[in-house]
Amino acid sequence: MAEPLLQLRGLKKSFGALLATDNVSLTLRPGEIHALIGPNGAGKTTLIHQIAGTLQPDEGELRFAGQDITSLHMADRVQLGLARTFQVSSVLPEFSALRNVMLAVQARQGTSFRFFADVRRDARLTDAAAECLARAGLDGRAAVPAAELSHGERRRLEIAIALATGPRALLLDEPMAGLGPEGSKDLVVLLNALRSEVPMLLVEHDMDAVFALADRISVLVYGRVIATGTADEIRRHPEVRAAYLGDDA
Amino acid sequence: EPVKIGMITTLSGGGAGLGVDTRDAFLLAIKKSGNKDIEVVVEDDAQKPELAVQIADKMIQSEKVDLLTGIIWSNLAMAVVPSVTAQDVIYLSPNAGPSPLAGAGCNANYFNVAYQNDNFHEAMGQYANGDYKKTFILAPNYPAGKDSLTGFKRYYKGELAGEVYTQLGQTDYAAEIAQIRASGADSVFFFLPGGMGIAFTKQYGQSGVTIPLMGPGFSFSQDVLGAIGDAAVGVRNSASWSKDLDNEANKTFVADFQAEYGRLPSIYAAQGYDTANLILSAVAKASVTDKEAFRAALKEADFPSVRGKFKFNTNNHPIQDIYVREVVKEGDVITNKIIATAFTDHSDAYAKDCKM
Amino acid sequence: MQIPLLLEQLLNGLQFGFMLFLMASGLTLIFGVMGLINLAHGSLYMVGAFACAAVAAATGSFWLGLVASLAGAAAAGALVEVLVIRRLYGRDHLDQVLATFALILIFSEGTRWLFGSFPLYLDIPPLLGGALTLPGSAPYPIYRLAIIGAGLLVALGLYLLISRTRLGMRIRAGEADREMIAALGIDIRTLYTIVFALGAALAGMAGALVGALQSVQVGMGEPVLILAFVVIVIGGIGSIRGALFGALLVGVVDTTGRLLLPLALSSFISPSAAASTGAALASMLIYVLMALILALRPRGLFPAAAG
Amino acid sequence: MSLLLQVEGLEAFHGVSQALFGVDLAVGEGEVVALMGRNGMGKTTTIRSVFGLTRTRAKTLRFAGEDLVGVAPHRVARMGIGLVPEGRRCFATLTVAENLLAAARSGAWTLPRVYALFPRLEERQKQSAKTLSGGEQQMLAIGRALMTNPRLLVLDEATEGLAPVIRADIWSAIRSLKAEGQSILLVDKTLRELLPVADSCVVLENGRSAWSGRPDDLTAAIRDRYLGV
Amino acid sequence: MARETVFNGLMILVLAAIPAAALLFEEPFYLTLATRLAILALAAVGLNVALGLGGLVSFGHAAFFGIGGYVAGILAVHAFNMEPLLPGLPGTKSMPVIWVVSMLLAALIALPMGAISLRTSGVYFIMITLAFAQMIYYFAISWPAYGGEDGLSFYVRNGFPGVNTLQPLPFLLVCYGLLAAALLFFWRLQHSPFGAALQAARQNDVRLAAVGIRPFKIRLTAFALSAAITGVAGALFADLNRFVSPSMLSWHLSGELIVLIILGGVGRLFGPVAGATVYVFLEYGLGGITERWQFFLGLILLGVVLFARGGIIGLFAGRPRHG
Ligand SMILES: Nc1ncnc2c1ncn2[C@@H]1O[C@H](COP(=O)(O)OP(=O)(O)OP(=O)(O)O)[C@@H](O)[C@H]1O
Ligand SMILES: Nc1ncnc2c1ncn2[C@@H]1O[C@H](COP(=O)(O)OP(=O)(O)OP(=O)(O)O)[C@@H](O)[C@H]1O
Ligand SMILES: [Mg+2]
Ligand SMILES: [Mg+2]
Repeated sequence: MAEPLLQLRGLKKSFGALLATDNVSLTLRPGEIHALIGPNGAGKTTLIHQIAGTLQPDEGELRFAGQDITSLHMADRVQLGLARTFQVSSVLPEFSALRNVMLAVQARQGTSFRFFADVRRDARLTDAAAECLARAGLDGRAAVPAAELSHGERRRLEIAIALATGPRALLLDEPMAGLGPEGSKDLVVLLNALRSEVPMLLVEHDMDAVFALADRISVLVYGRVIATGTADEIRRHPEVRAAYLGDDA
Repeated sequence: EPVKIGMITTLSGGGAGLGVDTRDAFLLAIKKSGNKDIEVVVEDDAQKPELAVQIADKMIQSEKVDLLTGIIWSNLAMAVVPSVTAQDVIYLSPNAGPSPLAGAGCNANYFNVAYQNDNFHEAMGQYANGDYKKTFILAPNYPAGKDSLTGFKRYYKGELAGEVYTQLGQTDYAAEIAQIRASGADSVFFFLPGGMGIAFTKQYGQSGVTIPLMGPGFSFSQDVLGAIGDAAVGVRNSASWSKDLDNEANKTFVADFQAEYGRLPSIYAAQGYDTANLILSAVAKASVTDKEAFRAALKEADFPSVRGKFKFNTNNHPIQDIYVREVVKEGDVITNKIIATAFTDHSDAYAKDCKM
Repeated sequence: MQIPLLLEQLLNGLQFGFMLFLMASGLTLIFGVMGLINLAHGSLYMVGAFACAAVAAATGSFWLGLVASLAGAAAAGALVEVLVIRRLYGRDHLDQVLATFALILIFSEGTRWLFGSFPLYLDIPPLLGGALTLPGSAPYPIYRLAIIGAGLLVALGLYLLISRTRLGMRIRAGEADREMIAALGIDIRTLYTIVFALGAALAGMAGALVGALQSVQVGMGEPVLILAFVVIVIGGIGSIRGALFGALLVGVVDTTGRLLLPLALSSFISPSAAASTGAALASMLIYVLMALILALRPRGLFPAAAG
Repeated sequence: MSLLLQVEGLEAFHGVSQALFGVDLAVGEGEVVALMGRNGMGKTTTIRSVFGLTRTRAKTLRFAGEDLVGVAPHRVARMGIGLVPEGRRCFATLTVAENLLAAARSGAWTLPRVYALFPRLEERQKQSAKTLSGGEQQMLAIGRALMTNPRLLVLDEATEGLAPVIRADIWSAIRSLKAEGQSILLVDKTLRELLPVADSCVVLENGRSAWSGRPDDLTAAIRDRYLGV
Repeated sequence: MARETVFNGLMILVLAAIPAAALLFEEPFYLTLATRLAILALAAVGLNVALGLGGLVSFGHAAFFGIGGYVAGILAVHAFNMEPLLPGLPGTKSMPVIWVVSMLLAALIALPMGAISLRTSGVYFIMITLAFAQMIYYFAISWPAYGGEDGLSFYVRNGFPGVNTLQPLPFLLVCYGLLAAALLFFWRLQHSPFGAALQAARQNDVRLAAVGIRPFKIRLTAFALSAAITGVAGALFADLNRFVSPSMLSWHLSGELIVLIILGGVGRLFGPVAGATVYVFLEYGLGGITERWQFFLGLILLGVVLFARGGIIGLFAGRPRHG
């Protein structure tokens, strides 16, 4: 078995009396899509925040590509190749879709302290950004300010930006939400194609997508991982059915 | 030929009352003189030094004024006067008298018709020697405040019960009043111009502390007495002028001012009025285009001052009497009455540094 | 320094704090809760003081003046909201800065136009004149105790209004998402006019109450503006409790600083130099305090959502 | 069946750019209507237009017989339209309970009833909305709209981000609301769940009504053409 | 051509026309006015880097303006009196030296001030920057060595190699030169990678961090750059008036700089220039007409906010496009 790219060991996080992450250990191996499901408020986003560095865990350790990243700044984790999308689209409203993506390319290229170059004339920036937009199905909307995109289009932009950071691993927080039936279908195809280059930790409530994509699924309930297994194992898991899936699957 | 006078003064914001009095009295004097050859342009400096500098430049360069006057505040005067006099334009101060301009920084083109900043405080210090042994002194923490206490101490021989610098613009004095009460002082000398003085005096009155107050005339000038009310009555203060000064010029002035504007004149009005009359006297003797002659004519100070006698020292600052006044109630009106003369023919401490 | 004097000064500090809270109360509502940057707060404070002084002079009654200050400031506030502020909610905060800066100029000059350039007379009502003798034997002016009472009342009233009533919920909801609260059926426009007028009335009342201790003159609102912002920000925007606490903290720190710094320095340097250096440090003190608090707690002392 | 919401020839503008070019839509009393279309086709804009939140022009825009053009949003809501907006838009600084109460109007839906529907909200009632999980916020937005006791409930992607069990609960709640005679206008991406409850569908394409009819008539060809599935 | 470009061209023409008019109509004061305008615009261009691009509403930029002013004043006074500033460190009357020192000093003070202030955001940032500026202000007022509240006069304007700065026109051209340099810098910055990151930090700093750029570093750099530009403007302002005083450090001035930017158009290249032009001419024009000029100034400013979205440039050229 391949060495895990991302490894969580005994992560804990509480908000006051609420234990939102309760001793979570998880791995993400090269080439896999590892889905994380669980009821609303189970702590999935909180976990993503800790991996990405938006939140600091109270206890536990995070390793990425062989390095301890537990206390690294969010931006530095991205620089190492750990990118994420947000559950609620987080874009730059005044910038066009293209410039939103260009910023991520620029960050990857490490040119952010250049004061005199002109980003608009830098083909290395614009071309790479346009390509990412196209992959997320937004090529027709490159010039539209993000504030004027529809909800679903903004969700796509979110994905395009994450791709543009040149990730070695992706943390996806409900990427299918808001996409519509067609969009979800396209995204499944895209993620499937990406899996070999970029392993993914996928938080998603769209079970069709999860079952279509995930190599492994972990189930989080009240901050605790109650089960990890293949799609079939999880589908049959009685606790998971009761707590999460219902009669849906 | 016509003489053009530029007046830069404070006509807006909290300090506007001082500028308004200065301007009104100045214009009154010009009007009463009947001299049609004098044109006055007035502009508001909003009590901002930079704006005052800009207006001075504009008046000199664009309006081509022959003389400048009007500034109330020392810090504005410090900003404007050096550059004005350097451009060989004559400036006459109707109020502010910062010490640098009286000493080493004096200039032939700069005439102070009011006082040197320390004068009133010195007078109060001198007067305090008569009645008091232990005085508590108080002023805001800025140059004029420090000059004030320095001036007071220069003549005061008693002991100090305390020396406190308050914050510029402070409005609540409960803590200082408690300090005064606890200090065992037999008197209080304070210099708090404008709203600060009003607030202090009112609060002092309300506090029940009865240690006698004294201060320079600014805090008890006619423009603020109405706002302080009865709390001011009985306070002794020093000034070079009072409305009850017994001379012809003053009687006419007070009556004319009251008739024209419906209020009693303040010391700023008196100084503005004197400034105008000084200019009128010089215009009668010399042409403004002949700077040398005009300066000489000004220096003679040959005008009927509302202060009675008035002459210039070597540094172009006044030599004058300084009185002690007491705030009294005349019917409904609260005003000042002279009770003593602190100095006769007083000049300032900086004249010796003036190489002119 | 003797202990009784120190205690009295502590009381003075607290009293000053309540005074600051009173001056900041209107801003707490308009800025803290509605989220509107209102630089003209000091102008409304001034309007209240002038209305009180003018009516008190005309009728001889401070209390009628107080009513006038409430009414006058509320009317001015409502007018300003309907004519100006209402058009700016959907805009950048900076537009509010420019608009209310313009309002300061208009109010200041307008007041001078109406009332002339000289400070007005306004004294405390005879009913509240005189002093009480405190246990430590120093007499303390009744009026200042009344200010403490008024500050407490306003704090309590605001707290209840904001955190305990549906009106308060709606105001805060409007601050969070104005469009959404309207889409749920709340007439947020009218509501905001009323709240703005209420904030203005509080500012006006403070102007009258505090104006009786200070000087009623054009420009009296400017230092109030900065102090009020300091108090609210130290406490944590949106929190009434924070504003009260911030005000008391500033009051005590400023008062004791003014007192103790020169004293402390006088053991090193000459009394005169100590007095002025101490005063210089004291005048920076509340800003040092604010910077320190914000550096350690970037969202103020009570970064509460409500209350 | 009388018409509750009646929209004909609706045009809408975002600033200078036009987003809707002619939307026709009708919701009858007690009816559930699904509004469909790909991303960016104008579903949300249509809903916003009904509330007067965008600049609009329309041949007909009526609710219960009353004209809605130029009517202020709060008046539209007061006529009896409850909105669950796209993107939740809970009042971040208010607690859960306050969110529910701030705009509540009396009627069948009360705090206990909403808590019964979403027990999670009761657990979190004192927590401020901004710290809720995504799904919890979604529940809150639905509960908030119900608390206004609307005649017409408008749900814009109201099941987005909800766990399958909860989603099942919501759909069953929608079915029972429908059974009680509640009128509903729905936007949702899961056709599998949407179509069984809908009485009729309207499909938008580039800001125009492109197709409308009963769910049964939504053929594979039409789905492929307008919805991409 | 974009309408904003046309507008900017017009602004340049206006700036050029003022000295021409001054010579033509023999109104030397116009030169002084234009100098004042250019200096205020320069200070506001500095603030515009932080406020316009970075969304950092600094209510403490008067601190940097004043620091620049005091650098010019103190160095000049020491040079005039031939007293060394510190043992072995003489004063100077050379403008370029003064500029460099004031830029460095302003940036140097901006670094710790920014490092602390940037922990906060929004209104808290506004207030903490104000707090720092107020500390410096009160210090200057009560510090007697350089005049305290009375300020510091130096009688002769500082010099620039090969230019007679005592003459209004050459001095104006020096100021124009610096303004042009600052505008050029701002223009390049706006479209540079750094500018993109800075503008991103304003719109959504979490997003910026999530693509791998630390917002703090970007903002702190911008804050220091911004301070340096405003600082050099302060040095020129002191030279214009041949006087510095604490009022250059007061919160009114910080507020005025903000107002200039909003008036002209936040984040726009020529926003500060447009704002300063209108403001200075209103102050000059209205002040000469009526004693109640502030009242009418208020009304006009109010009119601009209510009817011109995005300031004067917004009125003329519509909303900015971030292509
Ligand atoms: N700052 C906070 N303070 C208090 N509670 C919080 C905070 N942030 C999150 N929570 C609580 O922690 C729990 C976990 O939230 P989280 O957002 O991680 O859930 P989730 O699994 O992502 O749910 P969803 O699927 O609905 O998005 C929730 O109950 C939430 O209310
Ligand atoms: N604020 C806005 N300014 C300008 N254009 C906008 C704005 N909001 C939406 N649009 C545009 O209007 C069109 C319709 O958007 P709308 O949000 O109604 O789509 P939608 O059908 O709800 O899509 P989605 O499924 O993604 O939510 C889109 O092209 C979108 O880009
Ligand atoms: Mg989540
Ligand atoms: Mg939508």
